Amino acid sequence: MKNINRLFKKGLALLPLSMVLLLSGCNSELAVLDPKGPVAQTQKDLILYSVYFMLFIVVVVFAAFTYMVVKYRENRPGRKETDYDPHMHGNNKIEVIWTVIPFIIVIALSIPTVDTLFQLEKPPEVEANEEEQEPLVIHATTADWKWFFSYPEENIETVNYLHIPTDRPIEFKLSSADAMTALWIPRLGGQKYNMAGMMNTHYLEADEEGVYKGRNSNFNGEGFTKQTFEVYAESPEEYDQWVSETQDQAPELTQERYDELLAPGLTEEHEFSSTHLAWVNHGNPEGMDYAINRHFEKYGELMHLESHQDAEDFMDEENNDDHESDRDH
Amino acid sequence: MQLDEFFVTGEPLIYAGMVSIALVTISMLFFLTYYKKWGWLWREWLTTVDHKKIGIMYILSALAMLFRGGVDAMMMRTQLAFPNMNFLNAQHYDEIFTTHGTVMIIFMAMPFLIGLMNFVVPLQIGARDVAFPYLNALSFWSFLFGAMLFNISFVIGGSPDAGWTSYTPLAGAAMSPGPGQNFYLLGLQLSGIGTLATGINFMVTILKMRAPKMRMFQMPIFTWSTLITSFIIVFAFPILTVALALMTLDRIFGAQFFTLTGEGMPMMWANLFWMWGHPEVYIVILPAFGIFSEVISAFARKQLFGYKAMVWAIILIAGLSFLVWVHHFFTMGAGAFVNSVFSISTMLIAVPTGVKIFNWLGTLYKSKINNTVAMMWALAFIPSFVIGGVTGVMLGMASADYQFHNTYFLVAHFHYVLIAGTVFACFSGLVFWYPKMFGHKLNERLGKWSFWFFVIGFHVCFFPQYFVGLDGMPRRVFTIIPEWMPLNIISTVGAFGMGVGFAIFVFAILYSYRYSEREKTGDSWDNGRTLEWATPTPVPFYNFATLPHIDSQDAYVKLKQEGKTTFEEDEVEPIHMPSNTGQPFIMMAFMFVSGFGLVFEWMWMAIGGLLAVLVMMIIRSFDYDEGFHVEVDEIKRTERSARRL
Amino acid sequence: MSSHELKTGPLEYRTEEGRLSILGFWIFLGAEIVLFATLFATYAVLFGRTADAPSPGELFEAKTVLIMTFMLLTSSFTCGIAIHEMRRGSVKGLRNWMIVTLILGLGFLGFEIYEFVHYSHEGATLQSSAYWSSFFTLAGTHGLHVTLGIGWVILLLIQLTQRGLTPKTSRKFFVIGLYWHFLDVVWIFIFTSVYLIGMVV
Amino acid sequence: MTTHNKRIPTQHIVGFIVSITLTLVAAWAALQSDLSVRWIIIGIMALAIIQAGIQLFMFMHVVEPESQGGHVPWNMMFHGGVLATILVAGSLFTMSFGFTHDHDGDGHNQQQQQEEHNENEGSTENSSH
Repeated sequence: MKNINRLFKKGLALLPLSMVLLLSGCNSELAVLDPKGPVAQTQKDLILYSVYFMLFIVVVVFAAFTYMVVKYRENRPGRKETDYDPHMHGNNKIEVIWTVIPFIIVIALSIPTVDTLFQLEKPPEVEANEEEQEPLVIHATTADWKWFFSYPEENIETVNYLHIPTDRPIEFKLSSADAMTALWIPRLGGQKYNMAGMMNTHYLEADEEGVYKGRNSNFNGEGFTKQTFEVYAESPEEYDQWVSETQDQAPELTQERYDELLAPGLTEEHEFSSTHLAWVNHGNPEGMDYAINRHFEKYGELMHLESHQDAEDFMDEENNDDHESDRDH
Repeated sequence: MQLDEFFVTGEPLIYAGMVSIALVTISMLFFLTYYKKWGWLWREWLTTVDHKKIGIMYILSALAMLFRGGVDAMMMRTQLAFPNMNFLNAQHYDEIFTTHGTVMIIFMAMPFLIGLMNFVVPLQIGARDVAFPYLNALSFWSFLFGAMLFNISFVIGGSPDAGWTSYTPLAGAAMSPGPGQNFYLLGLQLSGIGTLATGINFMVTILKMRAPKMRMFQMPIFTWSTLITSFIIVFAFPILTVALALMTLDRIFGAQFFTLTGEGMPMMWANLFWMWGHPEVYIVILPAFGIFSEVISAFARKQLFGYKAMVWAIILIAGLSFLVWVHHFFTMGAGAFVNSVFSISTMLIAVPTGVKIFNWLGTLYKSKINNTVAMMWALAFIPSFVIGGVTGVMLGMASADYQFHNTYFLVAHFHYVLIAGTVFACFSGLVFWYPKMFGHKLNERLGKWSFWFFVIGFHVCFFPQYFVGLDGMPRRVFTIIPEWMPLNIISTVGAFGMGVGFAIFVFAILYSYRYSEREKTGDSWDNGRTLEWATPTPVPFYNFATLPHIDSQDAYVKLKQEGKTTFEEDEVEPIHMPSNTGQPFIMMAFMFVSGFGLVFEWMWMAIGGLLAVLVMMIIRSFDYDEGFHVEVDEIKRTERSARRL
Repeated sequence: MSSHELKTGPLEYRTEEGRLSILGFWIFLGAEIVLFATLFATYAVLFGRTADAPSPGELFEAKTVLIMTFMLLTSSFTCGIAIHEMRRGSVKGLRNWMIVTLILGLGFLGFEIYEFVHYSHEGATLQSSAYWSSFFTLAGTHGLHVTLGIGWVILLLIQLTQRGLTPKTSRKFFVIGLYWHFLDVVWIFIFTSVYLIGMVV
Repeated sequence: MTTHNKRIPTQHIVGFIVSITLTLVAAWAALQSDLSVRWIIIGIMALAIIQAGIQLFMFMHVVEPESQGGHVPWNMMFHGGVLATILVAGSLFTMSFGFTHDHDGDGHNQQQQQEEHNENEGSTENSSH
């Protein structure tokens, strides 16, 4: 038992080290630490900045802990009389030190946090060699369990996938037709909630071409796991081409068709040459009960969703995905 | 309502659950009848108002709930081990993570700690019972019936499936019809009442019933943490009561608080829930801190380092706990200014917490560490909790939280603080006070095996989850994609390791019941520092024959030096004790009936149950039972035999 | 649990049990403050979300509300007098003033029920909108407290006739006194922040 | 002890008269005066707090020697008040302040929102759609 004891303590001491290794080793693989746009880059920088402080704390505490546990075991061979002082009750100097240092660390973490918080409320700043562009406005609306992306200026709408030009800020207008959800594209930046009757603004930008995974990250019922979408970040030219193709070729979105799609359930990808914003905006208080009023009965129905259902095309999608993002590297 | 709508059908796992519940119930009934134990059960347990017995009942129920929550957890881990597993379907998975979270927080962590408080605190401050023994029994039964109401949803009516946070509008009547969510609302409501009563009870007990001359800053640290926790309970639980009531009104009576119609405001639920929910986190962590302080100082054979700083740190944490709730929904779009305010207040909590960590290390400095199982749990807590703590600070940085929120990074963080904090403390405290409760120690050898399985399993299970979270795996998904598989497999292995650890722990209880040596003295570990160790084992029902005069911290250390005991023969006087009563049990049973009626919206049953509760309250109001006096002779007899004089 | 009784001071504080119960009740009132504060917070956040239902300004009547307020304020006063009489050792004074309190409380309740019925005829019910849900819940919770208080006082009056003034009955009256004054405090805030502000904005 | 045995409960009578007066003043301020909405709200809330204080001290015996100078009761009432403030102000702050729903959402706008918000305290942003 004692051997294991010692081994375990060594293991504990190695933990911070393994954390460093894991972090650096996985840098290129972990989605959040593999940013493809300025927003995610800002967040990654902040995370790594905080990780250094945290590692410092962990190392200090683990070292002190290991020292105490090893040195002051009752049955350590070679223990001295002076190693025991049962009446020691405190030491003001050292207590002040270990109050002040964490306090300083908190200040050191607060400043960049607040700074980035205000940054993230605006379109990402333009780099020196680029010209400033108006953000592209996309309304991202969720309904159980799908995504509607409306491009009001281009007058097109897609379901469950998204095309964006690179190097241009995207201004997402987030709202939901029913349950609360969140738009999250880890490689492009953090998430924000979509809520019915409210419109959240969320800025993201891609500066590398590629296909990125996006999803709803806030639990909203049975189909939650499958409420994913793909983001195709492409050059402005390709994007413009896609827009005009969709405008020309996709069918128009009628209210009838929209209401049908709104019903709770899973659906494939679709595209339309008009948007639902023409008759309802779920982000307004007036549009808040639109879906509930139409599909009240259907929210209670179970889909009996199992993993193997559409497992095959799900897997295929994932594989393609990997493939494409590999190519981009 | 059809019978097949009433009982949950169509799930082999649930059928198995039903069969095992039926078998356990039948065998228990058989056992009680065969050994003629019904009278004993009623007299000794169901009607008791003794804080020690109530504490034990709390702990046993909490262990049962830990088992249930743990089984839920292992089922989830099995489902998540491989991509496209078909062990659980989406709906079933949703139900399981909902019940896992709710059971673990409300019906496991809190009752376990309240159980320890119940047993230990009156003994630590030299009191003969809590301030309101009747109310204490009421609290316990309200918790137990609340827990049962929540747990029967498993077989009757269907489990809630909107997550333990039950965000509206998902949890509202429109999107979660049926009784499932009602079980959540009423189960929590019922047990919440009991928790609030416990809070009041302990505040009065600690403020007014301390041994003669014991000053506030001489109280044992666990008592301090109980006092502060009670304070948080008193001020936080009414928020939950109201929030649950509002959602109940929404779901059952058609109100429009959190709905999508009638200009309701769904996120107000999140706001109210976390205004209670964040203090709740500290309700389950502060007593844990208290336990670790006691255990570390006892087995380091050394006075607690920086006692006053420890107390002030607890008070500061409690105060801050009411000012950080928004960090649970930074991503709600409340704007940069709101987020900045709550981001900073959140990170500030790290300062007093850090002070506590360093004080524990300070206690270990120049000590004599005795590696018993209780101490090992306490020692394992320090490094594990630090990992949970620093990642908590990372989550507190709002702009980074946009990437962490709702992912496994978050899941890993709160398991690191809640398991390394609360669960380790429960094990540590139970092992530590076990001889006082049951008159024999838990087997140390088995205890160590269980410790190593659980602690290693814990790290193996949750450490990888930080990374899979950074890789974009959100919480609450019921199936994984291939990229997340390697880390998830590791995690699942760890979860089963913890399961094995828990199984060994339970086996150790059974084994020790049979084989452990019976305690002969009251001071089982030989280095007790606080008053509970001054009582003989088993503790007489009146706790202290004579109340010791306390004029220092670590009262028992001084008592031992002076050669005094809590039985000074010539100072014995008759002791006034409350009498047993079945009222709390019956009252809460009616409350259960009423709640059950409301779950299924059978108003006759709900109202009938409530009327019966009112009648019970009237009976109580007219009840002028004054308790009884224990005579001097009887005290002397009891003490002599307990102390083997 | 000690049975030592003090020989001086108000009757309700003489036994340890009395002292503990009164303290416990104060702590309970602390919890009640938070309970009502949560309802107030909900009300404040949902203010103005009346949907298709009438707005509060259209429905609130200054006269009814002022009458209710004066009834409750007076009942709080008479309840205070009752406790004062109790401390003077007068069973009769306690009983009579308590009965006056009871009648005023019932009057208040009557007006509140009238008010609620009136509003629901005008199309403002618990179900009609978020604002009205929060209004009825806030005012209704207070009304429910008053109702319970009235039932409680009746029980205590019966016990007073049965047992006279003992440390136990006087403790119970003292506690209900605290409860009653507390309900008055809550009403002052409902009066101000719900009715007055509702009529102003 | 003498205070408990007086024939005339002066304290109660004074408290009663003051609370009736305060109520009338509040009603007058809200219904009859020409003050701006903002000042009415501030004024009558202040009056309500004073009245609550009167109930506590004149009627509820919050600081009598028998409850040890009201240490615990006073503490509970004080912290209850603090919590009530956190609950109400905090909920309004987080639920209706700074949301970017019908604005562009840059920091500047939020400042404006804050000022608007302060101006019509009782009514939340969301009511003005």
